Amino acid sequence: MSNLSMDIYRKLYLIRKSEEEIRRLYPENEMKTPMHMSMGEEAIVVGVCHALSHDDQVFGTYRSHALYLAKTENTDNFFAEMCGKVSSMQKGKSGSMHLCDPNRGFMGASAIVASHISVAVGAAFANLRLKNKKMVAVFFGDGAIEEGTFWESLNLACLMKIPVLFVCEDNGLAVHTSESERHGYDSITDIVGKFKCNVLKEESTDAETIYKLVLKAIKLNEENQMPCFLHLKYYRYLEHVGINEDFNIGYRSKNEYIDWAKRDPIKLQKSKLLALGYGKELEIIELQIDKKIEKSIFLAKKAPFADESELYKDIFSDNEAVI
Amino acid sequence: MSNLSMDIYRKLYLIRKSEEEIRRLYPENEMKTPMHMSMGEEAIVVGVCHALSHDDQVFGTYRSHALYLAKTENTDNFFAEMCGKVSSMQKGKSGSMHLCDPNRGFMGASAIVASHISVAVGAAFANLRLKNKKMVAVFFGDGAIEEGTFWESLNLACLMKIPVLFVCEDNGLAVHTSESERHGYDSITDIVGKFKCNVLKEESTDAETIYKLVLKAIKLNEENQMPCFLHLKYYRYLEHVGINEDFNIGYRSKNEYIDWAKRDPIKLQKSKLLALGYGKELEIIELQIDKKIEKSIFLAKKAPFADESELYKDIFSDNEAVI
Amino acid sequence: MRNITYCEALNEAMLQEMERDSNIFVYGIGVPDHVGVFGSTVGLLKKFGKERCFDTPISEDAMTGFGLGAAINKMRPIHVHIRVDFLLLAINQLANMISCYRYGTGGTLKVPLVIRAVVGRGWGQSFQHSKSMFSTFAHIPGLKVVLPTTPKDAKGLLIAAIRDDNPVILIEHRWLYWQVGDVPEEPYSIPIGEANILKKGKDITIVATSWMNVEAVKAADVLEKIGISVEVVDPRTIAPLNDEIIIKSVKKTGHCIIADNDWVDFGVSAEIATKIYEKCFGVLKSPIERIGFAHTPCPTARHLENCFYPNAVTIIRSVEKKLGLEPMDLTGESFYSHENRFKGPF
Amino acid sequence: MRNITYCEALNEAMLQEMERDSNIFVYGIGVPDHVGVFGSTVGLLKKFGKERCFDTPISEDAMTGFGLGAAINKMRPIHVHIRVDFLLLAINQLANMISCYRYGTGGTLKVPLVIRAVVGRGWGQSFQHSKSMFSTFAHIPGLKVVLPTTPKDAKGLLIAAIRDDNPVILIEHRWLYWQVGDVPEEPYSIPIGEANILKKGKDITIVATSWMNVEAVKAADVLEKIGISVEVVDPRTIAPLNDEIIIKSVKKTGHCIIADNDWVDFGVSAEIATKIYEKCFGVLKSPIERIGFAHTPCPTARHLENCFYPNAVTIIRSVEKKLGLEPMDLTGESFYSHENRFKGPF
Ligand SMILES: Cc1ncc(C[n+]2csc(CCOP(=O)(O)OP(=O)(O)O)c2C)c(N)n1
Ligand SMILES: Cc1ncc(C[n+]2csc(CCOP(=O)(O)OP(=O)(O)O)c2C)c(N)n1
Ligand SMILES: [Mg+2]
Ligand SMILES: [Mg+2]
Repeated sequence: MSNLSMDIYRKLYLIRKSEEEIRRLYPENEMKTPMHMSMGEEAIVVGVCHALSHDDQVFGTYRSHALYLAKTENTDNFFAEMCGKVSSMQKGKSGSMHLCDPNRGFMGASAIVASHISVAVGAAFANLRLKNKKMVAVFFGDGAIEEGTFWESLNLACLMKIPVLFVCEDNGLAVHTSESERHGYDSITDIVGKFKCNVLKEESTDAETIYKLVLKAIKLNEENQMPCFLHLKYYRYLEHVGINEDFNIGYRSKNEYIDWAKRDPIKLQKSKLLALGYGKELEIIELQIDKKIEKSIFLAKKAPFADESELYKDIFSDNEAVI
Repeated sequence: MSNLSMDIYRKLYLIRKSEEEIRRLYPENEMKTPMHMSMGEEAIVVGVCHALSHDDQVFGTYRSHALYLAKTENTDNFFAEMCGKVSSMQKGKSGSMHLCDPNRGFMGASAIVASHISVAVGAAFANLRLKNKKMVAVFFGDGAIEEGTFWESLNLACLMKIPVLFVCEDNGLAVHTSESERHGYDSITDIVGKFKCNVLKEESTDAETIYKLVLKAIKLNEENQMPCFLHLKYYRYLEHVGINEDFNIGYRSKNEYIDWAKRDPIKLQKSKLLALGYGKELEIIELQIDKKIEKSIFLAKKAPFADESELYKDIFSDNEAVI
Repeated sequence: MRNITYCEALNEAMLQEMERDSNIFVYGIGVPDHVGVFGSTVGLLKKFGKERCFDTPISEDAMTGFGLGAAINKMRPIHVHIRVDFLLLAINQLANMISCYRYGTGGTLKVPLVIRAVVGRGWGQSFQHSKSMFSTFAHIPGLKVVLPTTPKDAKGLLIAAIRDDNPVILIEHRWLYWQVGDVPEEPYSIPIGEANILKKGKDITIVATSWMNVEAVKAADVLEKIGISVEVVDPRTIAPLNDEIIIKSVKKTGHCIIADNDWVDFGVSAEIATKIYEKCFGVLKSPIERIGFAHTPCPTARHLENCFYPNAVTIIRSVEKKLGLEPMDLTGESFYSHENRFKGPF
Repeated sequence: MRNITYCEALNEAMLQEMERDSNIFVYGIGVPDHVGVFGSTVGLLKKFGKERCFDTPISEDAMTGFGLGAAINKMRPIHVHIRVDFLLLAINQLANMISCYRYGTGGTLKVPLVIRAVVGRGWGQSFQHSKSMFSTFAHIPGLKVVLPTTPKDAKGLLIAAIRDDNPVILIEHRWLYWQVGDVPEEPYSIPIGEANILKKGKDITIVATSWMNVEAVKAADVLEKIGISVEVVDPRTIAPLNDEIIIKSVKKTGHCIIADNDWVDFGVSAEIATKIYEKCFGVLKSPIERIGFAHTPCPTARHLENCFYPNAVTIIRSVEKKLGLEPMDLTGESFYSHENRFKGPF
């Protein structure tokens, strides 16, 4: 238990700290990529990813900083890509919105709302056929369920018994528009529950709670071969895109934030560990991570930009000449 | 009651007879348009349209012979368009798949599955804003609910409280594929019922039963301002496209047909009226309709084709010169 | 003389038209929020209420069909997309429904629908937020496609689009939003299907679309200093494409460069070039040069993005080559720099 | 020599490849039913079972994303659409996802995905079942677009597409399905990106796409009788477009007609024309003539449909005009008539 809790804390802290560094560095204008910050959602991605194995696969959205780090812990690539450097696997072509690291199971992220959901279903289908035991989890917001393709993908996975974890990260907002202005129903889980799909929901900001929920989801899937829809609430701390708070604008109230911040996922996990007497260990972990991130940022800043010819590369496989 | 029953019979007979004429004439190859026959679904369209007023509006699919005739009774235009003649309002440009007669509330038909559903929602929205009291009913098959746009449109209508009648004509088939191979759920009505939507369903082939159901739907809408989803079962008598039976192929059994044919909507209505002693009146009506259809076909055959310049007309309004 | 921005011009066009005709409404994702689609819809909610200015679920396909339905029932919808890329989810509605709805009803119904879609660069938008796609729209009979360049065009063409009884797609480059120009206060319309000469010249013709007109005019101004007289022609409408002014210009200059705000291959530049080649056959002194995006997905990193997008310098170098000039010294020239305009986040 | 139909050639290509590589699967609406997408997928279900040959819900968008997902996870999907028009529901997946997925992963993932889509006339298909749309696909970097004409091409190019590690869209005209030709029995591939001379000639070049090649060859045969020697060049692949053979031909003949199986404006004919004009500058003896669909939605009635679609006669008249010949007497010539092939219902 303490090992698990500690591992989870490590990831939570890694994510939060990385984003804090982004907030610090973004004004330098070296990261020329639109930042859709994860702050607030860390418990979800860490909880889910911790229940997955290294080879399991996830798909995310433009808001995938947390998911990327939870799955890969690859801060080197993360910061290199944010800075658009050649040292990143994508060499700056993708930026914050299209993170990926397939070798660690992060299969890609899309900035077209909901467009990656069917891709995840197809990926899970391939895993099923190839019998490689890889799970697939696809993350999307409460806005994505308004796109028809969500429903098509859900129907397909239920029909074909493809064991996808549909992870709906519900922050109640699409940009500045609240859920009640977008949804013609009271409860998405009630609806999805009528599909041949397992449905689980949670409002906790405790990553361990989410972690256990996902273990349950995986078990359910093994039992009845149905995909699982996980509906998880969280609060978006910052503006839709950008590194600032935006409570002054008036479309939401700061009090909501204050309520949620009381049970902030990182603080929550830390206080649990502190209560168990792990103060010293925490300090060490935090220090290690601070160093790791510092080094990643240092490397990212130091690295050169890709040669201009990179623009024309990696469009086609084995076929670079023909574009 | 007898007047109502008689009116309904008139429409049922008109539709069935018109399609029988198509079956007779199609082999002459003068109707160069793909026929998706309605036989079997007559109770639904007649029941619904009879509950609507002349100015109310309907939208249909490529399989809209019955709907068109139930709403408009306009056999002249119907046969003229089937034959591609200038005497049709569409002058042969549209054929069997894109019937329309906006002046009688038939607003168009689409051969891209589900693509007209959102259009109907928009049309109903306009009626709401213009406060013209026109109802809108949109007809689609059980295949259409697999398209994402169905879910988007449903959500929208529920969200905006747009009083559309969503009429799902469920024949259990999309071309040759049965529902169980396409749907990842047991009951579409259970799902839609979780939206802010009224849901009614019926398996009857009695047009009067459907008619009453629709009156109820309209009343419900007045009470709670929610759209209504009508789920209505029927059996497609003929092949997906074309004028023949196809029980020899093996994807469905003729026994199903035999069961349904026992309660064939036209026969059913007729026997009710006969039991009430309306034999004489029925004969007169049938004769009138036979004549009407005969005349329409005669006119259609006699009419010339549109001038070739018609190809370039009616693309833009007031702007024929610029294409 | 009243100078306002392109963005203000768009806003004013909608405001004045919505005042005139209560059947006009404007909708789309983010339309009524405080940002108002890069500012273009700001204030409309307050003025007209949420019955006529409203947000939507993220359902581009259905919301486009919705517009068609409202249009055939005598309303006049304006549907706004903050990026044209999202409109790709609604291509079926454009190509299979909207473009042929009137045709299929034998001219019985009209489709007075306006679709506004924003294109252009931002703060590293990458490959999913950087397409232009207007050549696809122009390819489909039954759609009108308009690309206003100046603030005056923005107002006049948007009003023309709103008054048109047919579907009109307006493509607006987000960098143009900050362009300032003289815009009459009263409502007016500029006919759809009329090109515009942005700068007169006699040595070479540059046909440019959307933002590339700004780059072309800048290039022309710079080249003027070394005595090269460039004519910049903005077709403004690409469907229907009226090529009269373009042809006249090329017949006069004998040289032509097309600078399109899109990929070159199978783009608008191909259609315009073909028309010019055909109608100026034997008159052209050199092959037409086409300038556009690199034929790659758009990358995020700024230095690669800079290689992806052409600009005034690309045009200047191309003119020099065409006219057999030595590359001029451009130090000291100040070109449009996005960086100077804003920094992130999007 | 073994003569089989284009349809059989497609079928054989899939069959042989699926035997070779168990990661290949084929899916789409109607794929496993007894009709088998105009016959092209018949027998695959029986041979490979429904794990590798399956039907889908009517969900083009999701089923396209599904193919992408399977492809990046090392399967090799073939997605079949009985009409290209339905693919319009999945343009977002093509343009925003499939075309740039590899690019966005820095070349880490491959997308070996084949999309087969049928175009062409039927029994009054009308405006929603008659588009071609391949110029849009060709416009988007990252997609390969192939249009096989002969049975031999059908097999060789489909096999090449299946073996390609990149997304390839195959456009098949349904009238070509009945074309008969010599097709080697063993599996073979024809390189994507190579044009093909269907008939050698010296007086004029006709560049044609898809079905229009059949019309062009027919026109050439007829014109031969009056001593006109027509060269028919089939690009076969339009993206990436390799124009070498085309240019060589036009340089030789000096005259060119492009007959595209699509609308003319903003279509493939514009790109090909532009390339020719540019590379044959000063060599062309006359402007290029473009032949394609009328710029209208496609009507249903046969006599109007006949005006909408060009054919061999259109080409013959165009050649005559270009070469300054009197219109020849065509009585007695028999041209392809769809009516003779089949009557309805679709
Ligand atoms: C298809 C599409 N439409 C519109 C947008 C613009 N957009 C970007 S993010 C967003 C809101 C999405 O909300 P949600 O799915 O809840 O995710 P969140 O931002 O809350 O994480 C919108 C509308 C887009 N990216 N893609
Ligand atoms: C978007 C789209 N995909 C595929 C098709 C081909 N298609 C035509 S009818 C049909 C089946 C539709 O089934 P359903 O909605 O149940 O209507 P029914 O034919 O049973 O009346 C299909 C798949 C189409 N027309 N449109
Ligand atoms: Mg959200
Ligand atoms: Mg059905």
